[in-house]
Amino acid sequence: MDLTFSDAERAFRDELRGWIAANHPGAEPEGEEASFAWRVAWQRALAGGGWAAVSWPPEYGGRGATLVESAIFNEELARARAPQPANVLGLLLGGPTLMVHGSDEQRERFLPGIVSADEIWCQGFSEPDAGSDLAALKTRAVKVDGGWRVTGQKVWTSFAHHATWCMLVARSDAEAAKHKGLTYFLMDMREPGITVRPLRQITGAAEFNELFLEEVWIPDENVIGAVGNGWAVALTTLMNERAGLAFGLQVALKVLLDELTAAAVARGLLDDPSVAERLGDLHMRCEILRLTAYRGLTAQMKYGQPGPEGSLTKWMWSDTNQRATELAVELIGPEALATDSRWSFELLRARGNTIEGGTTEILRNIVAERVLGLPRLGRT
Amino acid sequence: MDLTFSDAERAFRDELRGWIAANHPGAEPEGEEASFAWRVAWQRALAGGGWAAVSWPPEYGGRGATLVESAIFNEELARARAPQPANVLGLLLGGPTLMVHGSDEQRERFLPGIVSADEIWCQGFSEPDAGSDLAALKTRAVKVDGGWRVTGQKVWTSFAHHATWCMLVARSDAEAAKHKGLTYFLMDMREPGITVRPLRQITGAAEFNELFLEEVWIPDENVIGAVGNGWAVALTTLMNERAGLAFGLQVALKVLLDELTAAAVARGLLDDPSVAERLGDLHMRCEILRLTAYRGLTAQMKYGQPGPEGSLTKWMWSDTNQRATELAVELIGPEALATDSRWSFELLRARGNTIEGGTTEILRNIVAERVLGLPRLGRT
Amino acid sequence: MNFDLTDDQREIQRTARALLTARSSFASVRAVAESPARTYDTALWEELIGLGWAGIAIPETYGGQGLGLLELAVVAEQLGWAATPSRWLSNALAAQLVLGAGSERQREQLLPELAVGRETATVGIARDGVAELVPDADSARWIVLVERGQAIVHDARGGGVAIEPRETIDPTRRYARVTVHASGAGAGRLLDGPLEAGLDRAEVVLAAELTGLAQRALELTVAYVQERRQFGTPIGAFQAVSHRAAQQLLETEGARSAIWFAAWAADAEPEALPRAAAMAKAAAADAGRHVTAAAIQLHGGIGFTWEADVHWLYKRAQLDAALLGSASEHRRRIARLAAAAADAAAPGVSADAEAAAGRGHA
Amino acid sequence: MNFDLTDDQREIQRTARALLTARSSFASVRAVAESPARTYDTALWEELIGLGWAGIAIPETYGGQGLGLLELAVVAEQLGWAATPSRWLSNALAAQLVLGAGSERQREQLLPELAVGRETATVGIARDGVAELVPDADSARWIVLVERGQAIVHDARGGGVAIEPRETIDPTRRYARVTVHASGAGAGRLLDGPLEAGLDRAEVVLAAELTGLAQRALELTVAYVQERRQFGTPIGAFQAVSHRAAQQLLETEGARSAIWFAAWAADAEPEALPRAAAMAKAAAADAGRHVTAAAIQLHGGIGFTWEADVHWLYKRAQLDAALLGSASEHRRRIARLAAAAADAAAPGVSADAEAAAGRGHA
Repeated sequence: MDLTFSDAERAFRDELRGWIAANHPGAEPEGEEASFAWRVAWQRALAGGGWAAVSWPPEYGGRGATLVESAIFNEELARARAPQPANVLGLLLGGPTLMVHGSDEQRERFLPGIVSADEIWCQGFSEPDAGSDLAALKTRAVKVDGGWRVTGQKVWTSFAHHATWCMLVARSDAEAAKHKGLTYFLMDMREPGITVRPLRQITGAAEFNELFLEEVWIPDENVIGAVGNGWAVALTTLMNERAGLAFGLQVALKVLLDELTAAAVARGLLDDPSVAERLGDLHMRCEILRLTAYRGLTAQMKYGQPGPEGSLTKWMWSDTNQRATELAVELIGPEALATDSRWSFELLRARGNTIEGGTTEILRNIVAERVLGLPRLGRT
Repeated sequence: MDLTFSDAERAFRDELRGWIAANHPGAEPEGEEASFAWRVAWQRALAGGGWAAVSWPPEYGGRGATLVESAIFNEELARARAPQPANVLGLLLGGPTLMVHGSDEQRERFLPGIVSADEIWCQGFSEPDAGSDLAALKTRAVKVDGGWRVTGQKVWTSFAHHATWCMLVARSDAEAAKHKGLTYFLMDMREPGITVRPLRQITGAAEFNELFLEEVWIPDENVIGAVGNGWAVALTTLMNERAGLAFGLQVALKVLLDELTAAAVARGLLDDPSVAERLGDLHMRCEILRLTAYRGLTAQMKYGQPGPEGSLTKWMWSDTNQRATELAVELIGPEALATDSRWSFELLRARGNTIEGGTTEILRNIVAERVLGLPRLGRT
Repeated sequence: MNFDLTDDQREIQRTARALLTARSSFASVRAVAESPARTYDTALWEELIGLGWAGIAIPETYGGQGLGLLELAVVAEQLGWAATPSRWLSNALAAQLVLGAGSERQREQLLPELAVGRETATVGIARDGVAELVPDADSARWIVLVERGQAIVHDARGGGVAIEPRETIDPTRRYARVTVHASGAGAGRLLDGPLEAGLDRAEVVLAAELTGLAQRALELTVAYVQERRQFGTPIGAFQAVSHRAAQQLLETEGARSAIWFAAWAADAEPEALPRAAAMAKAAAADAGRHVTAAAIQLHGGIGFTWEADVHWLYKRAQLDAALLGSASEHRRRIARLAAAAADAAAPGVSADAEAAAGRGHA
Repeated sequence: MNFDLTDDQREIQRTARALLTARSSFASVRAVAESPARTYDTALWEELIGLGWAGIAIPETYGGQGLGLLELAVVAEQLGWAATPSRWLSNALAAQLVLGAGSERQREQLLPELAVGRETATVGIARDGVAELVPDADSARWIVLVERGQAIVHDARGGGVAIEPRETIDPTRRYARVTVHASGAGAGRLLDGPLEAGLDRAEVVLAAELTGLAQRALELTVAYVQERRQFGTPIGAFQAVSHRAAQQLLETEGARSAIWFAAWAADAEPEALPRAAAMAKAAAADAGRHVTAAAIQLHGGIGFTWEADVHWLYKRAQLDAALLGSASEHRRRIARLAAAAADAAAPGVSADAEAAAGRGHA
């Protein structure tokens, strides 16, 4: 066991730190459009410095970073309170999926635009009636000459109004059983028939969208993997979803806890054992999250793919983040609930943590079934 | 709404208090045999004072106490730290079941012995493979001339080694579906073929027994209700199981919390907000348990039978009692874990609270299905 | 012994539920919450006055209905159930505080106008002369500020206090910061009755609203999980869902037991009120927050959207829980009272011990 | 960066598991626990010595194996997994305390004998000269008592301390009360190195045993719920069961992350040890108690019987959690260290702040 970074890793971190310090995009501007433009500019700066696609192989414009270096990248971004690049879904999900399942032509056509942020990607998986149960999706792709016509509805689509490409899973064979008959497409968001409607959250912000598709054209060459093999391709995307971000989320949580601790000290509340115990508990959980994420990383280095243990860190993080914001509100008192307090936003936003990217209920299912090997009702 | 006792109820309580003060059985003697004898003597004293079967109608030797008076009876016993009478299962379960489903002859034959503690009753429902799932029981009753021969195994049988009668549910029709084909018997514990084996708990005490039955003879006249109607008769018994004792358990919990509070004060720990919050929380839960139990009683007075809400108070009580014993151990420190500390026994005993008389998991099922009306998997 | 509402109380409950179902649907809550001015429905306010509910628990001598705190709690729970934007609660908190903590003269001065809804009032907990997030302070004539064991009634028209509207996460109600001018501090009138009794009564009202929020969140959840299907079955059939819904019921019913008892005790057994009120507020603050949070979770992604209605309940529960002392503070108070009661029961210890174990936060 | 055991460490883990599976089955645990004298298996003790595990983390200069605290934690976890009745832990706690908190001379005096298991020792936290429930004190030559920031080594043969065996709920280990005679107080030797470092090392060992208890409880549960059928299906298929088992895994793995890091840091990054040790003990105390309690619950009625084996784990977890400071105390310490670290990071604040934020309990 060795928890220190190697010289190479330290050099990577130091170089990145220096680069971020010199190129930090500053504070997020007001307004959704301005904010997105700011993140695009940030990604272009990253790309200019060779930092946009750190984990991608050099031949696709990446830096070929190791898993540990990728973790460091996410940690450092969070530590510097710099945002994720604008095309985070293309970088984390789209690119890696293409590298596994795409054709040479597709890789050549799409990967450069992902890195440069010239083409923004979004993800069209969830549907109103297929949230946790992806295989129940109903969006239908009908075969026509030279391509497909897609009709249906998607939801929870981040960046849809900025995106040029959508990773879309649709039912291409209505007769096949639930998991079969799905195909994974790249849909051009500029095609007619697509309506994007922002979906406001309880925070008041609209991070996500609904997507209404009516006979949207997708040419045959934009099928990823084989027709009917969409479930397997989608799993590759989902597998990558939980892997990379844990390190950044952990650091963001640590930053939040340190602020909360400072607020408690400033109010003289650390002498209150009840406050101290709850704060200490959160620091402990946050550190265990970091350590467990690194254990997962080690396992991934040894055995290849990320394992279902990634569900553990997502579960730990969302639970701890909710507890932290709840403690903040109790500790700071009513004024934390004013909209001009950052804590009020954090409190509301954290409620989504146990829902987005796999509800805690689904994560527990995954841990029970795939890690512990317990049976599932109806399959025994 | 009126939460005061009526004059009659107050008079009942005062009379009872006076009677208990004059007749208190004193401290429990060492040893299981001595302890049981002490409880038999206590029941005889109660019976002598007309207090043994408070809720039974006078024609069966009871006092015809109202539901409120029965609650008061249980509260006062607990407050005086007097034990339940020896034949508590006969008084609470057996008698009421006979009153609903028994024949006149059966009532005449059995009820007096229950009140006098001349005949002790036990309950043979649970089996090793039918714990929460009573309908899965396998003990078989085979019809023979004039009666039945019963073979099988029962478990969690309190008082089996003292009992003369056992409320036994057995499968009398192997062909019938799960809930059908059960019959409710009164089995004479002095018959040959019965082996009683004490079942030690994690506390070291043996409150329960295993019961091994081999071709045990039961005459036809000891069938309660109709042959094949055992499920319905058993439900009557189970319904009574959760009803009466909540008030006594609540008071016992309150006594325990008061002792714990005194221990905290004696150690100067009440100024520790963390301790104060946890203690305050437990007092709150304990009081809510009391109030909710009285709400349930009011509902029962209005609508007749006890409702599934009884599951709520059992659930609240077991949860709060476990928390209380855990806080005690933390608050008092390692010495609470010595066997000569009462808290060490309470800690271990409390672990059984969420299992015995319906596990918390089953209680939640009951609340979800019967109170909230939620569907059950596989029945939708 | 009858631990249930009387027929008359049930009738109030039914009337309130019917009125609010018709006049305070989530659509109308949303209309207020999404409007920049957050203007309350004045016609509804008139209707509440018309039913006598502005003064429901104010004695007849002061022009009220002369019913008990329990009747008031029944109305408060229903207004919580509907998340109704209304100044009814602020007025009720102030009236109950004055009723409990005011002198006879002060009651005579303040209550009659409140009892018929002709005057407006509210209550805030201040620290160094500043009370954050006082409900409806921007429209209140009388603002009662509690600080260091004293309650002072400020006349908003008197110029002794500054009022700044504040935006909070709960847009179904208006809140403002109230600051006492250093020079104007003497302008307010000290309530010179027993402050504890007044605060206890106000806490019970707030606790009742919280219980209503929990109740509605439970109802929305139960309906949703029966309808929403995933993996080929209503999600309410999964224990991960149904057991959490059962927990919602447990907490909601527990809070209801606590508020009913506290409200009843306030009038019938005042000596039991301090403990009962602290328990009611702590239990209802927990239930209000936990049950509404669980409702969001059990609604899944939909529950996290602005379009769904559960968030109104969650947000108001957060504010209600933070007003008039947190659940933690109330728990500490319960422990002090329990210790004092045990002391008092012990021989040789003064019976004043319980009275001495007052609030730590006021 | 490699957050996993090395092949050598895995080999120790495998060897320990194999040895304890063969020699410390629950049947043999039960035999000790049910015997009045609770006599440990001396052959097993010899075997542990033969493997060099008495001195596994004692430097070679003092006659030990010279491996790290992580190797020791690996062995401790396995002995917890098996709930082995053995004085190995008591000796290890004492050795690590002396290693961290003793002067060079004291180490030279005490460690060589402990490293080869020729001498026996233990550790207790005292209050007013009395330490309750000190593990294996009745057979210890050296008893280290920690009180008010000082650790004093008492020679049990010296007559300065009285030792009374105590029965506890954990019959898999012997415990005794140790009382310092007023007159004999001066007879002990003060450890004059940094006490914190010693206590931190000992805490990690205890935390490792707790993690092993949790691991075994999880394994027993997973096996049981796959086999036990109710309502026509293995109960492990019900989310009420499977989700709690998932929670068991979460807590066990979390504790393991914490102890591995703390054990590694003890040798490789000692400046990280105080925080890491407090986290390890708090997390493992929680996991040990919660996971074993859940195991009893998920075993249903069987889990509440003496015949089942889960209770050995639950009981020892209770004792382990209470030794060397409770989880609450460790959480407070974590918060103080976090505040001090934030202070230290702020400009103009002395870097001594973290060092000043010591234990409150010692």
